[in-house]
Amino acid sequence: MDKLQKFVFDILTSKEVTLVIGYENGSANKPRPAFIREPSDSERLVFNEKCVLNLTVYLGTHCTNNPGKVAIFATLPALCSILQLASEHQIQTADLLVIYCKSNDEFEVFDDINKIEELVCKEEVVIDSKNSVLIETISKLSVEERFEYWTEQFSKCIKCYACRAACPLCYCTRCTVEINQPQWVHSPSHALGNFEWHIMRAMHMAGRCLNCDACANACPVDIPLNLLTKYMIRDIKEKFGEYTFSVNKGNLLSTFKPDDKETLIR
Amino acid sequence: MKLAVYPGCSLNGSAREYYESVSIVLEKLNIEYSEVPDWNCCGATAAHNLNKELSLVLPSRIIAAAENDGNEELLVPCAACFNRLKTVQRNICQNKEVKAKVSSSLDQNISATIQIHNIVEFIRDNILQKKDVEFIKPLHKKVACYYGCLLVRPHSVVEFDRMEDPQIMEQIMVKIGAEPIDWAYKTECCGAGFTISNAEIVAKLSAKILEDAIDRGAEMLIVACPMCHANLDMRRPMIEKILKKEVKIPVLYLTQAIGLALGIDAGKLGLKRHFVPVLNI
Amino acid sequence: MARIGVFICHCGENIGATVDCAKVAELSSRLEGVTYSVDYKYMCSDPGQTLIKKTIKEQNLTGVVVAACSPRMHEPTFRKACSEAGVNPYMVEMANIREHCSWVHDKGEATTQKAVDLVHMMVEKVKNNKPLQSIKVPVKKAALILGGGIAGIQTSLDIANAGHKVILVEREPSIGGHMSQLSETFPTLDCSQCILTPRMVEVAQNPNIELISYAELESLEGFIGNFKAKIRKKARSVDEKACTGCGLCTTKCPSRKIPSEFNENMGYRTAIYVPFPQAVPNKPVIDRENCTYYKIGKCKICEIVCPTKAIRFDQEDEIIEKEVGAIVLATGFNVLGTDFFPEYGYGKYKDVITGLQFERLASASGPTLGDIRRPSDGKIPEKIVFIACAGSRDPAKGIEYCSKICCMYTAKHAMLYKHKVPNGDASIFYMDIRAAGKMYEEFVRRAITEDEVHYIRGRVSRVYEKNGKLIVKGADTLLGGMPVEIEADMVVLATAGVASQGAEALAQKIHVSYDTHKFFTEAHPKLRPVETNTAGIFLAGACHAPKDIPESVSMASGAASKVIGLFSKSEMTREPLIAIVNRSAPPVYSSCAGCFLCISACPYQAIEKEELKDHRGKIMKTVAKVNPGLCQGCGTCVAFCRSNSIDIQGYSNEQVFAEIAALLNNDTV
Amino acid sequence: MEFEPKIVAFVCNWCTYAGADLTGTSRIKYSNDVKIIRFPCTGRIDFMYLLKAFAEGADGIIVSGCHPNDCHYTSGNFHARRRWMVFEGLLNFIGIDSRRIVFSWISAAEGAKWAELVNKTVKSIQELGPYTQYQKVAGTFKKEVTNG
Repeated sequence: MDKLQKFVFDILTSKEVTLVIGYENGSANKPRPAFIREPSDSERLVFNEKCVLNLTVYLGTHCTNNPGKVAIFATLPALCSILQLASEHQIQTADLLVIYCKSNDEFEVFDDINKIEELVCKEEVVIDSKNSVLIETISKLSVEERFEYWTEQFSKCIKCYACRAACPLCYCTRCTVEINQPQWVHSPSHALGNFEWHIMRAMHMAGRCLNCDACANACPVDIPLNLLTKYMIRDIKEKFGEYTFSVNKGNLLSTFKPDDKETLIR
Repeated sequence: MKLAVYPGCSLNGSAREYYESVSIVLEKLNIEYSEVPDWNCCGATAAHNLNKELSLVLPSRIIAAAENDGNEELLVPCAACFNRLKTVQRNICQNKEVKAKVSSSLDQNISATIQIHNIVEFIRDNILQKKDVEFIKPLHKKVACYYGCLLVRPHSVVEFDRMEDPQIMEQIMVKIGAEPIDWAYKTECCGAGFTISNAEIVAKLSAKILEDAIDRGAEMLIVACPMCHANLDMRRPMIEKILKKEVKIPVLYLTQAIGLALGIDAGKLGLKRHFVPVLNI
Repeated sequence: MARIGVFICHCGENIGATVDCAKVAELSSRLEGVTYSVDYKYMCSDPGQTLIKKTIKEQNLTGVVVAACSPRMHEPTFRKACSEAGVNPYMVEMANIREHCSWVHDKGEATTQKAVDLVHMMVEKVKNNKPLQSIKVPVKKAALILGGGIAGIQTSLDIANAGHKVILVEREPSIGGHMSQLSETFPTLDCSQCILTPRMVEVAQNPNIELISYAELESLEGFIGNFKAKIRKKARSVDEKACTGCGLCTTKCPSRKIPSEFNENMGYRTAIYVPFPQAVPNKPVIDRENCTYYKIGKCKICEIVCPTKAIRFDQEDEIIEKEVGAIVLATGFNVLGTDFFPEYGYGKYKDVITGLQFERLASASGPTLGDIRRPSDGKIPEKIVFIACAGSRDPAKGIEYCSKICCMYTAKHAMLYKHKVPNGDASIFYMDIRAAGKMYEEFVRRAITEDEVHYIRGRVSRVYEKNGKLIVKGADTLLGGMPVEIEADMVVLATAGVASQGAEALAQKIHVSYDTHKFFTEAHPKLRPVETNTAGIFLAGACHAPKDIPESVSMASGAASKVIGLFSKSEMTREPLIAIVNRSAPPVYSSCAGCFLCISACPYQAIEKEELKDHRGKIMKTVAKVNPGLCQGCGTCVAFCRSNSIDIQGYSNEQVFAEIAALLNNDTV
Repeated sequence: MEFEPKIVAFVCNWCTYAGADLTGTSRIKYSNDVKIIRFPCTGRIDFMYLLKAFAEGADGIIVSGCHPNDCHYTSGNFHARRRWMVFEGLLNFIGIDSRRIVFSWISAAEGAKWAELVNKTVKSIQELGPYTQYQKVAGTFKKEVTNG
């Protein structure tokens, strides 16, 4: 039993929590989410660099339905996710125990959301070099070429909405794409509808995207749609100075400063 | 933090004793520093009235020199130099055109991000607040702390505590065992640049300063500006004429007073160079 | 199936000359859903309107499009006309073919076509319009006034005399505010107390006014017409009903050396005290910080001497709940501390005082019974210097704005001094003399000419003490900046007027906006000066900006009339063009996911949380709800809501989509 | 013949709509290629509307409302401003030519500015030509051709 498993074993035995959302090895040792309720099952839990899936996507449903406290394995993006979800009133942080994992025997435990915020504040949201390069190359294209590039990418889209399902912040009861009066997004997976869907998705992530790549990882046809939100993270940093997560600072688009930049306005 | 000191012209001439006391106090408190290599005049009081560009370029060359030498902090004991350097630094940082202009004249890109300190705040922040220094010979004297103008004005540039009623020197004096008096002339002008061109005015203004200090029972004046020192120390004969009485109150540089409290020998502090003898210390 | 009538107006030549109205009518008639279309010379004229009404009846139209001038001009006219003919007014839209078409384009095909497009757009919109009923909000006819200074007093009396209930809450033990501290008032030099105290008594005696003194607002809920206020009545330690106000306790109280706030700390008061003789209510308060009993547990002399046994040492704060329909903020102002002016030596030198302190010196009821005496030694000053703008108009160290009242009260002070010390010498350092007001300039002139007050235009650089005198060093800029030195016996600083302390906290508590100086902001700087952005909350007096007495009083009456207007009906009607959060059948209840970010986006605090319960009352979902009483219909929340759960009536998403499509697909016509 | 772009203007009721009214009352002429849709406030304007307009065949879009601090609803335009700043960045990155969207503050008193803005926009859109790229995607392109 490694430290992490031991810890989970203890909190389950002591009934401090009744459910632990973590990772376990799935087929071909690919980590998959594990929902542990029995102390004896805690051996199944693993944590390694392959564990990138943002588990907070399960918080909404499982927290509300689970009697008692829930513990969850969290990576840095997951921590941001917890802050954002809390600020959007989607989770009850009171009955949540967050296990910030660095390795299977190095981890930090939080039961105070403010402590999480303190930690996250210190960590700047950074775009990994691989994607920054991609963003750069795309930005260098002419506007028409850029459009061509995305037309091609989006043409792959089959509107399966896996990106939506994988994103912890896509929790709407009824997604706008399901509204047909009026038809916000053309439903068939044709070029226009795909453009509308991906632009809308990105805009809804403005100032909220956790930079966790869950969406891109989930995409069965490998559309680099995380580039859109990553680009926005960069853009927002430039235009509004900072990109942070907070329980009560309000959302980028629901707040304003009288002296915000307005470079584009004549 | 690598520290450089910019003496400027006065501290190598009329105010040698100031530089001597600054150096020895820094050494005594083992604060390492180096002189800004190949430094030049800051343009002082004249340049910015005569040639705007020159008044920008001269100080920026000093700043650049200090930065090129890998310094992160720059101590400027002379209040006039401090004022100029700070002004120019602000200009460069706030105005792209100025920055470009200066950079081209220096033909190098100047960042001007170095921290520029005046002596007073430097001593408070980097000495009294950081180390606990032992003052073996407390200066049991009633002192009048005189700031003059260049140290405290304009507030937007020098950001020196309360421009009308600064308190830092007083705090320092208390630390070294002296008793600062409350008086009215601590930021009045001494006549400064007129010292050569219109000694009359200088004498008149300086006289008022000294008179008030004496009336309020000060035993010595503490200054942090070579110009003030010159005027208050050197112009005594004229001052005494104006006040129609002997004026024997000595004028010490801040660092000299500190030096004395640290038990440094008066000679090493250049106290023997003053016009008005600093007696019985 | 929509039956829409289109009415094209020639507006005489205004439209007719450039747009082929007949053709527009003809083409419009082909639009789907249009059952009738006609052009006419003047639609807004009486026959024009009759034509519309007649057609509505004949064709039994469900919607109407009037293509004419700007809706900002005649929308109300036509909506009214149509509703008289039985079409819901919100089924009527106007196509602006005058301001946006005929007046800005040349005669020709294209211009006519544009007119058709605009009509088309509106036809499509009307198809998506829904009949709306104007919103009725019940109004509780009682007003809460916060602050019992002259502004609060005036507002209360006006509202009460109009026959409505008023609850007047005052933070201090007595109403009266700053005005009660003043000696004489400019420009008439009549005694402040003499004109104020009768009004204070009126407040006490008016049956419609409930005065709650020594109290503060604890919390506020609700919205215009329907506020719920919790008021904390601080423990007075005295039973107000039992107390007759005989004042015996105050004469017997042993701790007598407590600086009196009313006298700006220039006199003393006892621990059990009435702030000033004419106080309303005239019931004492025990200041528990300074009362011997509360400090060491012994004394109780007041209890012993009290003839009616009214002392209540164990009294506790009391929370009073009130339901009101409107609120008037009259929390007034404070004078700025002078600590950022160390060079003037306030606090260092006893004889450097503020204008308000001078008022107390000059007041017959003040610590010196009206003699101007130096606080330090009680001597009558032979030379006095007034420094105007001590903090005002000084972005570097004080505040940017002009405190407005100082020029006048400084002139008054100098005058009062000269009247009381005829051979004394008064000088005023000033920047400008701002004496704009009825009889104000004349007043200042009188000070200069008749009372020989020296006005010196220039700033004071320093005040310091030297052998018992205050040396005032300044410059006379009218003499080319000549340095001036005055050896004064007393210096009076015209300190700036600033927001009363606690203003910011109060503003946040009741959600009214405030400026960088913590003064409450009006709804519109010109056209809605006594309203705040929160419907039902109004402003009176210096809590809005520094003001003199007449201004405060007129603003107070203004606010009062707004409240009375609101109370004139038991219901108020509002345009139904407001945002609505959708509701649907279980298990969804509403598509709102309850992120509540819209709450921070709403400028009017109109969005609240609503718990949706099942029939057993179990909370199924917490979602956003727009309060129709507060929503002003800007639609910011609508555009912000990610799940499009909020829509706005009259500018709904469906309407906008229809407009866009219609405007761009003109191949149909 | 010269290409006549289709330009939709999304404007707020209190400032720009009134401003455009003033253009009319002062009889200042401008191109009739621009048609106005009226909103209560710029804060109301959903970014999806812009996409819809392009999809429906618009070649250019104007979005305009009250100057900062003049908003009838005190802060709607501030919210809008942030929205547009972010949206513009995204559109650029996706390759939707942000030169085709013109943002502006026009007060009820700036009738002349409105005419000027319209004419400027029409000119620049004419230079850019019809927005076929997006219209192709939207499938609205052919229709445009037929009705010329």
